[in-house]
Amino acid sequence: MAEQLFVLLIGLAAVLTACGFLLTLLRFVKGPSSADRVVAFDVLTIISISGIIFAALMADRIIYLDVALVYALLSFLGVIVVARYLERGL
Amino acid sequence: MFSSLFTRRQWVLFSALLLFWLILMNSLATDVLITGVVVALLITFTCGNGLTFFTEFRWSREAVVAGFLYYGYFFSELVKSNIRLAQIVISPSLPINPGIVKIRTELTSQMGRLMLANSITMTPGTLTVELDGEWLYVHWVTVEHEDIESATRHLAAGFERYLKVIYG
Amino acid sequence: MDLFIRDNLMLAMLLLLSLAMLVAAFMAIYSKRSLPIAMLAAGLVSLLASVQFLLLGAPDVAMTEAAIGSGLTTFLFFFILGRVRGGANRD
Amino acid sequence: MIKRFLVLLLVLSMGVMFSQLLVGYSPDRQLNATAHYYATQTASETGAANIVSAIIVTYRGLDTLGEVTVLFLAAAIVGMVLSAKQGGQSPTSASEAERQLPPYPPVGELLATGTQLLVPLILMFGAYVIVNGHLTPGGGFQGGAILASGMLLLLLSDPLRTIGHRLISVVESFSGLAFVLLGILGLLLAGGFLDNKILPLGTFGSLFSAGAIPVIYIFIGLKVGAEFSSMLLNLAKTEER
Amino acid sequence: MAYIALATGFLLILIGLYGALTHSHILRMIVAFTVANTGVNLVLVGVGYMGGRTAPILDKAVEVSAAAQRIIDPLPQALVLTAIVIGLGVTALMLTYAYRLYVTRGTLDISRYTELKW
Amino acid sequence: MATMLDLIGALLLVCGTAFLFLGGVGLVRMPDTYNRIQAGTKTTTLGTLLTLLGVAFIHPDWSFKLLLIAIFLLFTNPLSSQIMARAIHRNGGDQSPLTHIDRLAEDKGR
Repeated sequence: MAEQLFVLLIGLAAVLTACGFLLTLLRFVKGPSSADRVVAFDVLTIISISGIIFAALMADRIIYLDVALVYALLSFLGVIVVARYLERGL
Repeated sequence: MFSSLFTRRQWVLFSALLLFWLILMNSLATDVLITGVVVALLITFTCGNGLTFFTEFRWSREAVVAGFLYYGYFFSELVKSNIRLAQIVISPSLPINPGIVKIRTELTSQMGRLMLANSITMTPGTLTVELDGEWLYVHWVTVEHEDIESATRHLAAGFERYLKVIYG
Repeated sequence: MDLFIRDNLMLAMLLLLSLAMLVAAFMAIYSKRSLPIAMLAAGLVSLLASVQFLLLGAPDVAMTEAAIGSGLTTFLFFFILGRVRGGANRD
Repeated sequence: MIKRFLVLLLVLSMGVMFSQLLVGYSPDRQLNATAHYYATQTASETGAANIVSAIIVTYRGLDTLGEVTVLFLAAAIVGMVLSAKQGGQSPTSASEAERQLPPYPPVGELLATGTQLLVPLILMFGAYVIVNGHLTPGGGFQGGAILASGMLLLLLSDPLRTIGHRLISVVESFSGLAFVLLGILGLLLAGGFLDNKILPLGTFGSLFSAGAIPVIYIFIGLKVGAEFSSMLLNLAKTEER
Repeated sequence: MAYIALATGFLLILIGLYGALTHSHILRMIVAFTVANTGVNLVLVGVGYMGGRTAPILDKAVEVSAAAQRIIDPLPQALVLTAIVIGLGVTALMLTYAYRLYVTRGTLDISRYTELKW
Repeated sequence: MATMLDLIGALLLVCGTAFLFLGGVGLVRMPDTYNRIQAGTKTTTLGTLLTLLGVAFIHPDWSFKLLLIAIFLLFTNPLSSQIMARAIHRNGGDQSPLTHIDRLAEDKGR
């Protein structure tokens, strides 16, 4: 019983993440200005961190978390690069 | 005794890096410690003006207490305002009233100012756009106060109260 | 966790990522869009590919792709674009 | 347009080829002989927990040397091409327009403080990734890229800063030399080029283990990081030509 | 799962190839090349994948004795790892040449490079 | 077998991913870029933090690495949002017609 509830909750979480991912992707495709796309890019990387955590949870290996660390520490660089480009500082 | 080798700031950087290393490795074995000390020394030499969370920390009892209180306040604000933003997003009429307001800060330390800007940004509904001298320009989804004084009181005072004690 | 459910979850994640990657790749190629958007979309392809590598059981490759694809490649592209922008199509 | 049609034809034929490959592909159930050897023997032979690292550093070490050479050549050519004097050409309209570029907009206090805060952490994390190459995912290449990312952040926060270009080239040549020397040392003292048994294997799974793999990886990481950094710096210097 | 990865990789290669061959702007060609590069890497990793197995790193979750039954073929991963790093070097080189061309010719559109036409 | 801790962790996961979903909704619904940054990046930050907390409940021995990821997120994420917002403002990005006050533009004389 508890086991089934657990699996159900995990599945619900995965579905919610997927919906958020798809909505953000919609904004990335549609976004009228390039700034909107950069914001969507940022959100996609953050959601990807959750995806990596899910992958680690499913594979049951702690070593996958190192990749999430790289994401958390470095993914903002891309956004800063584009921001500096937009304000003509590159 | 070693104070001639490094300045106090660099010692703090060194200890913070070592702490970070130990948490990362999640172990206290001898080889881990040796490697951590060597690497942290190298990095302290190469970027000596590095800043850490503890660099401008005032090591008094009030500061430590205020640090904990600050985090408690920060997370409660985070959750509360996230829920408020979620309500705004879900409601069909989208009741927003955006604008950029100007608030004043009295903090002078680098870390304190960064933390203030980050805290204001992390509490949804507000977003620091520019930090210029003593003025912060904040984008606010639902503008409630337009003049500087009351906006400062409403947005920054809660965080600033603690940060002034912690960092000055 | 149940092996069957686990495999299906991973499969669904992989499919979603593939879809997003293909969309981003089309955006990177489609020439009516402006150049910065194409570059951003190429960066998105490599970022999502990194998650996919992880799902395919290659954390080393995923880490390389994440470290290189997120910052360095984007920087190179936008840097050259910023230099080039100065001349011909300066707006 | 005839060109576009030809390209479409080429892409379509390649697509047919790929689909044939895809239909004919059946995933293996068992590891093939080489992979089986790596899976069973790596732990006892090299002492490395990360088999990919063991392959890169020892089993296929010569390939890695070649790769580092390719990277070095790429960095050197980037530097050469960018620094070449453009004598003989008439100044084009583009370069004239570039002279009138406005100065950089101010970086702002937030990014400057954030850089001071994050660069030591990024460098430390890069060191962690390099040093743990034989235990967890990571190693010299990833760590080098992370170190270069730290450099990139410095560059972004202060575009006109002159970061120790000399130091970087010294680190680059020194680590390249040390890498080759370690390889030759393996040839002399142990089984072959880049053999890791010149140092004791240690207990499996601890930080000081797997013989020379961490040492070699440290040099690879420094070299890759220095090469990427010199590429970035060479590119960034083109502003004040 | 391997099929999805392979199909995605092949499609990325085709998209990238098409873009690189049809565009006349050099930076767009380089972008398309990067996409194709990612596709190749994805195909290589996908070929190495085996269902129900895990990453080739031995720790508490995968004991040494059970390694042959539990891990994925590590060789393609090692290849792809180096290929990605080389890819960045190649991209940097191409971009440098593009910049150089822009400085000397004043344009990045290859249809305006008239010296080689006849 | 799933214990009580596992169930609490899974519940936290659902809460966190619900915030991720709301972030996506906000990103799509908000009228201009500033509001999209507001809705997008920060709701998702709380969502990711809750997800990390949930995983820490399921696997208590992972908690140190998860803590580090959370700390990095808390520092890097607002930084990128702020710099992005400033870049949009300097670039003269479009503002929703609902925006009725802009002190920064007044002070910069634009």
